[in-house]
Amino acid sequence: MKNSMRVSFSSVSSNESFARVTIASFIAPLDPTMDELTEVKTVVSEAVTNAIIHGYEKAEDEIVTLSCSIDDNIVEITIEDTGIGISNIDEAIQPLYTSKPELERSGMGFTIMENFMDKVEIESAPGQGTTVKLIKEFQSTRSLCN
Amino acid sequence: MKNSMRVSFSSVSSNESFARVTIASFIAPLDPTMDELTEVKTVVSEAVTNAIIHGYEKAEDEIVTLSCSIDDNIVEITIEDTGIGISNIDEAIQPLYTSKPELERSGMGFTIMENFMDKVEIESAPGQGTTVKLIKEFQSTRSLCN
Amino acid sequence: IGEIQRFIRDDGSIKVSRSLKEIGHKIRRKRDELSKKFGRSPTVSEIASELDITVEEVVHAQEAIRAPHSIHETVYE
Ligand SMILES: Nc1ncnc2c1ncn2[C@@H]1O[C@H](COP(=O)(O)OP(=O)(O)O)[C@@H](O)[C@H]1O
Ligand SMILES: Nc1ncnc2c1ncn2[C@@H]1O[C@H](COP(=O)(O)OP(=O)(O)O)[C@@H](O)[C@H]1O
Ligand SMILES: [Mg+2]
Ligand SMILES: [Mg+2]
Repeated sequence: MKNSMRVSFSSVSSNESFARVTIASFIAPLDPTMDELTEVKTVVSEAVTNAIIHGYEKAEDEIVTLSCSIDDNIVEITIEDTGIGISNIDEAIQPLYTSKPELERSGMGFTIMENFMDKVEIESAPGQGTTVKLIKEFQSTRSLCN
Repeated sequence: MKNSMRVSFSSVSSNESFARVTIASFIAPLDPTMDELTEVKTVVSEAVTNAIIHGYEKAEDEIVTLSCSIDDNIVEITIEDTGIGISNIDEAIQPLYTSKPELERSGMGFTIMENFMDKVEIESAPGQGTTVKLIKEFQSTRSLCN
Repeated sequence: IGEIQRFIRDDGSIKVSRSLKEIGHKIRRKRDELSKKFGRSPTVSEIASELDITVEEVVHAQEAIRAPHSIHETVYE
């Protein structure tokens, strides 16, 4: 199975939910377990929230882009913003690190992504924006074992 | 409330369901009734199916684009393809008209769109593709009347 | 994380296709029940709060019980 989609949407926080349903519905044909689906929704949520609150510092007239491609059982997801970017990626991905402690952020967004996905790649340049690429392989033969 | 999104996806028939969920999720913050939600999903379904089976004649490596913008309670949806286009729009929108009777098409797609939406606009040029714009006003005061 | 714990309680290893169908059937029953009660179609949030699920779940699960190739049933049901 080969399929891909790319969706751009306004940087308003109600679109976090939109992004979760969109990714869930796109990967549903792979028939993952509810746990797997929840994990993918959670990582997309974390990355989209980061784009809105860190990348755009809550400006609501910017654009967040979510893409997903499915190639057999490999799912590749990217979340892009053209916001402020990350100057020190090594620091940003440390568990509990947050640049916005005043917002009661947990600093666990990237840690959650690394936990739930097979691979997390971050590309970012200050003033240019951030692209987070998330890759996960789903079991393709599971339905045979049911 | 002002919000917009634009999603492009492969012209495979499983994405008809993806488009239905995507549009439903995007307009959900307007808190539509279940009937209204079904209607909007149905018109998007009809237009996306048209793009895939008529516009691209079932070629699976093409792109369909669905956009939606919400401005207060006015929802504007467009479905675009860059496929074969429609040479005679007046004929195409006639109830029961179908150019593909062999596929057991009902010829009711445009009629359904006109029934469920306030406004339907079709732009098309042979060899260039088709854009269907659908507009509907939702009740904004529903939550006040409960 | 609350969402995750809830799914674990609900047996998260269940397949999405099955789980969504079950929720979808509950949505359909609740929709019919509330339509009678209100004399109008219930809103998405009314269904969600009655079933104690999220609007996200309503939107996604509603699709799962749609029989393919039955556009006209959907329309005229
Ligand atoms: N899209 C982004 N744009 C700019 N900075 C980001 C972005 N995503 C993450 N960051 C930076 O990385 C830090 C860590 O992110 P994360 O692990 O999600 O924790 P939190 O969001 O709770 O701060 C953020 O505090 C922020 O400084
Ligand atoms: N996106 C499109 N590209 C090309 N032709 C189209 C497109 N959408 C509709 N048409 C034409 O309009 C006709 C009527 O469409 P519709 O009312 O949906 O009926 P049906 O899909 O059952 O044929 C189609 O048979 C086709 O000839
Ligand atoms: Mg975060
Ligand atoms: Mg049609």
